[in-house]
Amino acid sequence: MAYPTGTFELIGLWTGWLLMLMIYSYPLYKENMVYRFAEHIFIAIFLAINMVVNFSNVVKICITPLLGGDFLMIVPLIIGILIYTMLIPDYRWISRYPIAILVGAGFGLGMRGVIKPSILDAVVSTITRPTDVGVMAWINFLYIAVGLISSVLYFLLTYEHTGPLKSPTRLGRLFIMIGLGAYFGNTVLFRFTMLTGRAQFFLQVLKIIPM
Amino acid sequence: MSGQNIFDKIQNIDRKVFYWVLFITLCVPFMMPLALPIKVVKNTRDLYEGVTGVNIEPGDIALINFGYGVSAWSECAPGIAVCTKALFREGARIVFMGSHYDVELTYNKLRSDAAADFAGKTYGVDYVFLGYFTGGESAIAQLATDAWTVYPEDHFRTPVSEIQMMNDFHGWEDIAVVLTSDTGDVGSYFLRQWQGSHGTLLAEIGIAMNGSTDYPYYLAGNYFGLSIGSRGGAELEVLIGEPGEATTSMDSINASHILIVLAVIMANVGYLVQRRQA
Amino acid sequence: MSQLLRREAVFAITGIVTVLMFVEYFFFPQDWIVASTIRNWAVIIYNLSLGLGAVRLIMQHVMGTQRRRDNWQFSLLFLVAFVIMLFTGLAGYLSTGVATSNSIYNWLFNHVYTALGATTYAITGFYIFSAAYRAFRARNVDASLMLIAGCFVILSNAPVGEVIWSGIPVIGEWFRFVGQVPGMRVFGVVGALGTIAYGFRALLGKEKGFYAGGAEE
Amino acid sequence: MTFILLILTFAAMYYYMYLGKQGKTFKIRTLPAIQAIPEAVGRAAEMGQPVMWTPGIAGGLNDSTQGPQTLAAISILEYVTEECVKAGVKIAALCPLPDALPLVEETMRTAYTAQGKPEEFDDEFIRFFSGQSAYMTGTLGYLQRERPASTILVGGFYYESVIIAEGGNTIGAMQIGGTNNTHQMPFLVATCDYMLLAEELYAAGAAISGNPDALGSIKGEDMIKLLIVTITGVGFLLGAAGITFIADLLGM
Repeated sequence: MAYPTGTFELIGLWTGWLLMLMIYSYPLYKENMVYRFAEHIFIAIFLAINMVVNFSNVVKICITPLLGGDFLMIVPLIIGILIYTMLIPDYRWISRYPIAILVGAGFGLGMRGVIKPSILDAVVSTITRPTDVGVMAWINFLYIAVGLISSVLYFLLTYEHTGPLKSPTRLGRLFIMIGLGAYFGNTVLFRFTMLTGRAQFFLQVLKIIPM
Repeated sequence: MSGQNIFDKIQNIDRKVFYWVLFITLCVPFMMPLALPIKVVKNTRDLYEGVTGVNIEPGDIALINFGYGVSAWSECAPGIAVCTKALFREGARIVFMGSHYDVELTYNKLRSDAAADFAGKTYGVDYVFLGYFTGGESAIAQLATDAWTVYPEDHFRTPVSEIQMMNDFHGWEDIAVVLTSDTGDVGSYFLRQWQGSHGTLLAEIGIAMNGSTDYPYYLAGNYFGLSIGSRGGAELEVLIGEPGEATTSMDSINASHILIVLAVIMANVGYLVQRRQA
Repeated sequence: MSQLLRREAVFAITGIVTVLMFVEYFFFPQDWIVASTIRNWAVIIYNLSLGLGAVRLIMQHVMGTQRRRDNWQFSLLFLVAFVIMLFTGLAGYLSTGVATSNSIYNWLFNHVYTALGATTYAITGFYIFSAAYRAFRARNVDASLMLIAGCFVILSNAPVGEVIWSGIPVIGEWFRFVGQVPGMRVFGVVGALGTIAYGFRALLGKEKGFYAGGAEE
Repeated sequence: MTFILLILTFAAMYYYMYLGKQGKTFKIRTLPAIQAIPEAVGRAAEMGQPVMWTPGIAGGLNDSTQGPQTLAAISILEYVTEECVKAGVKIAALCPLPDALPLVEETMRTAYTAQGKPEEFDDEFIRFFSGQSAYMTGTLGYLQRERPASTILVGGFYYESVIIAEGGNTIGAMQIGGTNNTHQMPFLVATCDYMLLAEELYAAGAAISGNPDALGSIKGEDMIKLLIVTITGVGFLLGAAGITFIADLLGM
């Protein structure tokens, strides 16, 4: 992408750059008026985009088919609108109906879908011996199996971590800590990559590096 | 305060000092690139091999979900660009869709990042952009069984019945491979409602933060491949032989990662000395 | 009657919809029109429900402006920016079917929203850095293990790790690809069971958290 | 196999919920973070400073993954408030969740009433913040001004956890954390003296509320966990010997 030359594009580029500085004035300085200015603009614009996109989506998946003769679409449209009764204290209970359908579908799909990948496939993967012949592959095989067993034991919530459960649950917690450490390391990559993108934009607008 | 020794002072450096140091550390490498070699790990290679070679036949349909917005372009866009190029070069057709309000911007960016590959393709025949969807897990499950109810029209309001390649896509059976790139939960919806339920080939081009939670699913075979964050994107750029945004950002990643580890070591030395003194 | 409409019928609908999803999954290998229709309704209801948060936020800022609460000027700014973006977007959508066809909306979308979106979410990078410095201490064995795994993963995620010492990617990748697996896999297992437990209680009408906080009218 | 495991899980949960209804009580194991609450309150009493409770911004009650965390956090608030009333310590609830506010208020008011001091409850104990940055800034400001002796950070957190917990650390507060959001766990583990990891948060909520349905389903979950441990253990030994019977069975 080349550095823009059109007036509106240039104004846009610099507006974005200034707004970025306004937002970063918060961590780099402290909470202040320019930060609040940028923050409110962001929330307002985000919300408006959100409403425009959702409106067009409702038209696409519901209103257009309805006008095209699919009269059954009137049902979800009415039920969906009922969710706004939440804003009227006396009729708030009506909003429970659309929520009930959302909750029912969400839980039905969640419960039916979660068992295979999160439990069954996880256990099968843990107990399937490595195809590699190296010693390290077998050590890893043992590590993961012992790790999974002991950390599931750690999450036994109605048994005290004493007696025979004391050592395995302690071990389980250590496995979890290693997992959280790796998670932290990956989080650093994620957050710094996002900042890196901003640092690049900062320099590109100033023409210090090419766009 | 005058009684503070060096270790006390180390413990109490003003946070703004860190922020400035970090921002400068991120900026400098762009001006003085080092371009260190990037090693490709197995999960990234599996992803690349899954979208190239014998796995993809010309005419197969791939589904690419933009589960990220502009905020995560640096993490997700490079990986998606490489996979799009690779799929097009294999002759695959691609359906693009997304779960962020700004999906149109992301789609436009991809068209710009892979401009040469899009140039030889025809909209509606080789690829289609369905646009935004919402509805959480229900929508993804519905997409698997009756895609046209989730998307009666494409992003540009053309009815899907009038789009040539959409006549070949009604549900999960028509899709050879799904690539999803997420900051949120949409990948797990595909995992449960497509891969778990129908055995669809699925890969995640995820943000690094989710790398830890995604990896066990890759290991169990739920994902045939996995790209983790900008590093995964850089590895994919190595594999396709076209360095891009992710490769460029690796220098800043190098500098900032060294900085944070040094900071943690310094703080812990101070802490341990203080504790011994106490 | 009131109790029936306000509570029992609601729980019954939740239960029926949940069971329909199960029946489809376990007994209809292909598509089942009943479940598919209900799911399509859920998608439409979900879309409609997304405006609720927006309405609340707008009401809050309208009241803030009307009553001249603290920082009401920012509430006014919010409302002005919101109205401009909303109307230009709707104008674009209604005229051509694509909101970005309106040049003002498109300009704000491309330059203001993009810049602020990318910037706002990246801000955490700063906090993570200072938190790592101030909080990550080898206080005990647990914290030390987390610290060691974290540092090796950080260094192995950056190509420079290998330049510093060839052992870094070896150890770091072990933590990334083996070391963390039991810990993360257990979160998958207990998370799945937690989802089922919570869903099961909701199915039986024992979880009232969703229903507007469960408070009785 | 998915069907069988789902039915087994339902059956186990239903059975223990039924036993709970019949009067059988299930005890949640000792959770050091919960045991530490009286210590946290005692510390505040000694120092003459308040205790702060905050539930994070993620947990809108209608959200199926985040909402339960808020409900568990409110159960913990009930216990913390009761302890504070007993010890004559001030408690501040900093809440960024509008839909949870009525529950927070009701919970605190009930705890004051239960301790026979309804007149001491003041709405001012609850502070509401709208939006994440207002929440972060407001909470950091509160920490600096009021310098609470202890902070209880339990619930569904997003990245404000890093900032608030670091702020609490800076003023030397004793911190008790808890979340089921994996992405925030490393930060709370690093910054808090005690931590409720993942499901422990729900268990703590259930233990405090004494809800027989929640306790029964947790007991049922435990049975399934034991089954998973057994299958993994046996499957591992057989798998190592090259016998794939269990893996094949689970993969059906």
